[in-house]
Amino acid sequence: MKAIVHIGLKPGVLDPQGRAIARSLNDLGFDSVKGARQGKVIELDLNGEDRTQAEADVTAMCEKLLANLVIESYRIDIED
Amino acid sequence: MKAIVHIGLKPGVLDPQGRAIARSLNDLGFDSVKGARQGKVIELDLNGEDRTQAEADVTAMCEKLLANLVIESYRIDIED
Amino acid sequence: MTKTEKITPDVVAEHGLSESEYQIILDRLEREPNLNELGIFSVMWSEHCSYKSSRRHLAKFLTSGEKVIQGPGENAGVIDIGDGDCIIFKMESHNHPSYIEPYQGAATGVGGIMRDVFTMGARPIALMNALRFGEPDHPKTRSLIDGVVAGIGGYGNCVGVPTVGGETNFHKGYNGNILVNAMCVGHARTDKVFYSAASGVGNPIFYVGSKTGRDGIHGATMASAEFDDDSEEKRPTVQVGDPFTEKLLIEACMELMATDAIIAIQDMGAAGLTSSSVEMADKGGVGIELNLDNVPQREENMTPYEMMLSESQERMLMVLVPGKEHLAYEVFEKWELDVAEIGKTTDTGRLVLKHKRKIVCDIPIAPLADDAPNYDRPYIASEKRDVINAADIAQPDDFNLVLKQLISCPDIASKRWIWEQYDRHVMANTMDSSQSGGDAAVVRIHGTKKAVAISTDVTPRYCFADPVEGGRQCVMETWRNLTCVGADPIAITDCLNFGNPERPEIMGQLVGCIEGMNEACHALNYPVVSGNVSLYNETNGTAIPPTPAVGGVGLIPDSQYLTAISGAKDGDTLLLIGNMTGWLGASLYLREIEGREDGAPPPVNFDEEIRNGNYVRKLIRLRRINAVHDCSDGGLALAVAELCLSSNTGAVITKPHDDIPLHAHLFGEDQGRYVLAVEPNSVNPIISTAEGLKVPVRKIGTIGGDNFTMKDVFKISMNSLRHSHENWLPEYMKGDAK
Amino acid sequence: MKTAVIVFPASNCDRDAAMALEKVTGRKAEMIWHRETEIPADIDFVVLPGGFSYGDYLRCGAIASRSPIVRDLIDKAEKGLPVAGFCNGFQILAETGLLPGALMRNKGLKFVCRNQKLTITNKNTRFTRRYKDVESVTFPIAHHDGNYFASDEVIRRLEKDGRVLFKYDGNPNGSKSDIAGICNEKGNVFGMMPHPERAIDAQHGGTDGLEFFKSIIESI
Ligand SMILES: Nc1ncnc2c1ncn2[C@@H]1O[C@H](COP(=O)(O)OP(=O)(O)O)[C@@H](O)[C@H]1O
Ligand SMILES: [Mg+2]
Repeated sequence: MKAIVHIGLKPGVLDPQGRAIARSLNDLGFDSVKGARQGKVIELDLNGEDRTQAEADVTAMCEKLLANLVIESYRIDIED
Repeated sequence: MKAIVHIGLKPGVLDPQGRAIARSLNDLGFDSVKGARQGKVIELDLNGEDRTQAEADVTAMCEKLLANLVIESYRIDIED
Repeated sequence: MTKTEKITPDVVAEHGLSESEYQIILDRLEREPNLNELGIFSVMWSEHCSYKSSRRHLAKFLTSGEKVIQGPGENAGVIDIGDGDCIIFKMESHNHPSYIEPYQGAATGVGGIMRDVFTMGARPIALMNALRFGEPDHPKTRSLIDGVVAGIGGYGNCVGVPTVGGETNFHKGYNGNILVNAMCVGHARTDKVFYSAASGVGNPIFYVGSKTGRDGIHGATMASAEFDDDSEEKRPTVQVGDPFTEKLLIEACMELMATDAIIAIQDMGAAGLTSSSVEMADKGGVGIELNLDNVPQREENMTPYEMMLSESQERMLMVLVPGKEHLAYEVFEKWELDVAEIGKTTDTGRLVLKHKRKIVCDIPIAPLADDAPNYDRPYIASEKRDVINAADIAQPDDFNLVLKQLISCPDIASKRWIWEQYDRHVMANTMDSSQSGGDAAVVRIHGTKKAVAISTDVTPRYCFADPVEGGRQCVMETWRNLTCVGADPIAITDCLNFGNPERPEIMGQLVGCIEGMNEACHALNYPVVSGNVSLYNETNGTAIPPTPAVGGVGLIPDSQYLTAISGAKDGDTLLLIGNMTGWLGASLYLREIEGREDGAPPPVNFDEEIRNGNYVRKLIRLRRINAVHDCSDGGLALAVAELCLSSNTGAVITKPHDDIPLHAHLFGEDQGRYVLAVEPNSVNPIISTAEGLKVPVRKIGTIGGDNFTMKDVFKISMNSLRHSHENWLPEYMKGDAK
Repeated sequence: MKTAVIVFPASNCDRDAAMALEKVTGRKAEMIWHRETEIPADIDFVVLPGGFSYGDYLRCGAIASRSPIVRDLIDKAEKGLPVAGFCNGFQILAETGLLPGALMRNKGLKFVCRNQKLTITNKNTRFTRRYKDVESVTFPIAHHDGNYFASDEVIRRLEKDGRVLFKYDGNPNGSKSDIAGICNEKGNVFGMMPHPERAIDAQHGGTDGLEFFKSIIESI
């Protein structure tokens, strides 16, 4: 099984990387860009077949390691 | 409109970050994790309504700035 | 690719081998090579590994001396600094990879040069970088700077070795071929230096570090191939560095080296497993048999060809003492690195590779290394240029403006934007670094009062104008820069960056520079102990300016005697040591102000240089000098301006009474000169002793105030000079991204 | 007086920290490998050194903060063991939750290495009390992710309780309220991005950091 974890900054946390990306895109002439945010995706290869179990495990991984809850929030997708 | 750009390392490119994450998850007792890869997502807020145009623009942004094509590949999703 | 693939002339050409080279392979093997064997010959005989165009000329270098423990031929050079301590150092290029992928190219360049140093048992203690970019207006320049600097910092900072200095030039000659030369300096105990010669028969060969992937396959041949507009397609050969693994590898190797388990050790650099195994076997006069199934692999279904040619980073090869294998397993497993026994030394003199129970390569080692092609390429010397008479160059109307233009021109402007991205303090032994803007970086040997001084220099303007004179000058300048911090210069490493050696005029530049450098080495008793050659730095037929970067290393026996550029105090007298003719040919002034790059470069007079330099060093050791800086780019005026900027003060210099035109007096680039700031009561003794030593000294002014002034000629506030000096690079880098 | 430095894979200021501790205590610091599970009971002060633990992968300090030794460190710190983290060590302490907030990418997005002037904002702590007559110090900084973030609420509380010990004079990285170093509620756990351990020697980085180490050592 595969789990895709999306991790992004919480609203209200300043995102200097996102801002720099938007500015560079504007500088390059992409005027349609109003804003940008950068997040990360962690793709996990998992043993086992049990979706519910996987979901519970990956949630625990996020809480324990993958996300820093002071500044980040996460979302999990499980794929077969 | 919104564009979501997923950027990941090309297959075969060393991903030390993914390896470190997988190992740390194993150390924390998550034995089901066989491997991990880390990529990034850039979320762009775009002016305009034209999907085709947006797709073309974002492709150009990826080629010019967002992705490092030497080692990364990308995928674009456009949302309304 | 399978080994049954037919070796057609196209396949041979794709491997960068000429027809005659292929013929030699056929003769030596007395049969057709298979593809694995061809691949191995091709990387071993590439310019990068075999030095086939430069070998016979490099052989002329002075390479030995009282302090030399190991000269060229090993992974790095080793010099003795007394008390059982030695310094191990080398410089290397990563030009082509950095142009294609600036971040990873520069990062892996730093990683590679560090491995050359710690492979010999030295803990890396300092990094330097010599960079050449195209003109600022070129569309690629900005993003190349951004990526290269981030890559150097990203790697060095993470590994925890301070990047303490370097140089950065810009010229249109590098538009399509930037130069990224990295130098690493390490410290070892003399009785714990490790070499790469395998020995014995039946000894186990160990692979340690990262797994092997398909990175950089054919990197070594790429680094020796000229660029054209299709180079973008060669992209997948770029390697990715992992400084985290490098750091673990250093610690693990140091730990294993503290035992007596290692017979020989060699990093896997260009041409990876191939060159490391062949070199170890060749040096030790033994054969090697490897079982490729045991090579730690990152990807599935890797072929022998791919494994042998991969340039995956952060890997080492070792020959161990039989019976001590467990030590290697313990140490490398502790550091969570891969470790595997992949073969044995043999008495056959052959390189034998097994894969899936088949022999996939069986070739004699001698022709791969020793008998590699060694060309005597035709060359023509560069035409001598006329000496420019300074009086023929119009005097500027506004000296204030000239000063501002020079202090802010790309080559002179502060490189703070660059070096603030480098951790210069980690390891807590940095005593002087880029931060002071001084001549050489100074790093203390941990736990001792000794310190080493390091400087990288070359003035490509001079080398282009006259390769021999430029060659003398670049070696001389490092010697002078080391002298400026009170060090005894000991030895150099070099990185010879040139165009296509198959063109006689380029070959002439290479031969000329080597000749000039070698003269300097002999005159100064300053041998070459390691180095690297990077040829084919051309794009669409245009070569870079000849750029033999030199890295000099010297010893400060007692770090209390350190003197730097930054110590000038208000009221100090400014002295100039050295002769003055007002040499404007090939000067920075001529290029930046007159837009001319002609004229013969300033000549180097070794006898004068030695007298002047030795005197300066003696004064430093007697603590007679508060600050010192040599006169290089931009001449006397820029030397004083830089010294004032660094010392946070101003100066008044006096108008000369001689017949040298004023602008030549101020900006001429006569060699062998130093500006000193000394206490007023030291002036007379300094001058009278100098007379006896035939060292020219004159008073040129006084330190102090908020301005840089020459009465009736210029007066410029230090604030405004500082602003011009500091602002160019950050403002430039703020421009459009990528 | 026994001190210890915890060594993670790719810690790279561990030796610097040990030198500083030895200089001030006259006794060699114990080096504790990250795989150990327990800090010896007789250790009086622990330093988490700078560096790039685990390559700074995922987030700076994140993986180190979950290592076996740090689990024990958290326990002991909660019971009052004095702990200081510099640079990567601060990032690790923030990741454990022993100190509030998080350290994000520098505002300028670049690694920044310079000599940084700091204002001492509370001299009434175990880590700063010897700076009696000193208003500011200069410590080297060298980091990529030193941009201190916490919610406005947390920042207000830190300021009110005097838990901000050092502030940047000229903010190099975008940290909220110019915060350079903070301590926990009990005042036994301290973290800062600058490197006091690189400022204990006149030949290298100056000596402004000595009083920092003397303060905490004296308090034990
Ligand atoms: N790429 C770089 N990395 C680190 N330091 C640099 C770099 N480029 C220039 N510097 C620093 O800037 C200062 C001025 O350099 P340079 O003009 O080449 O000095 P000099 O002419 O005395 O050899 C030196 O202290 C040097 O170390
Ligand atoms: Mg100089």
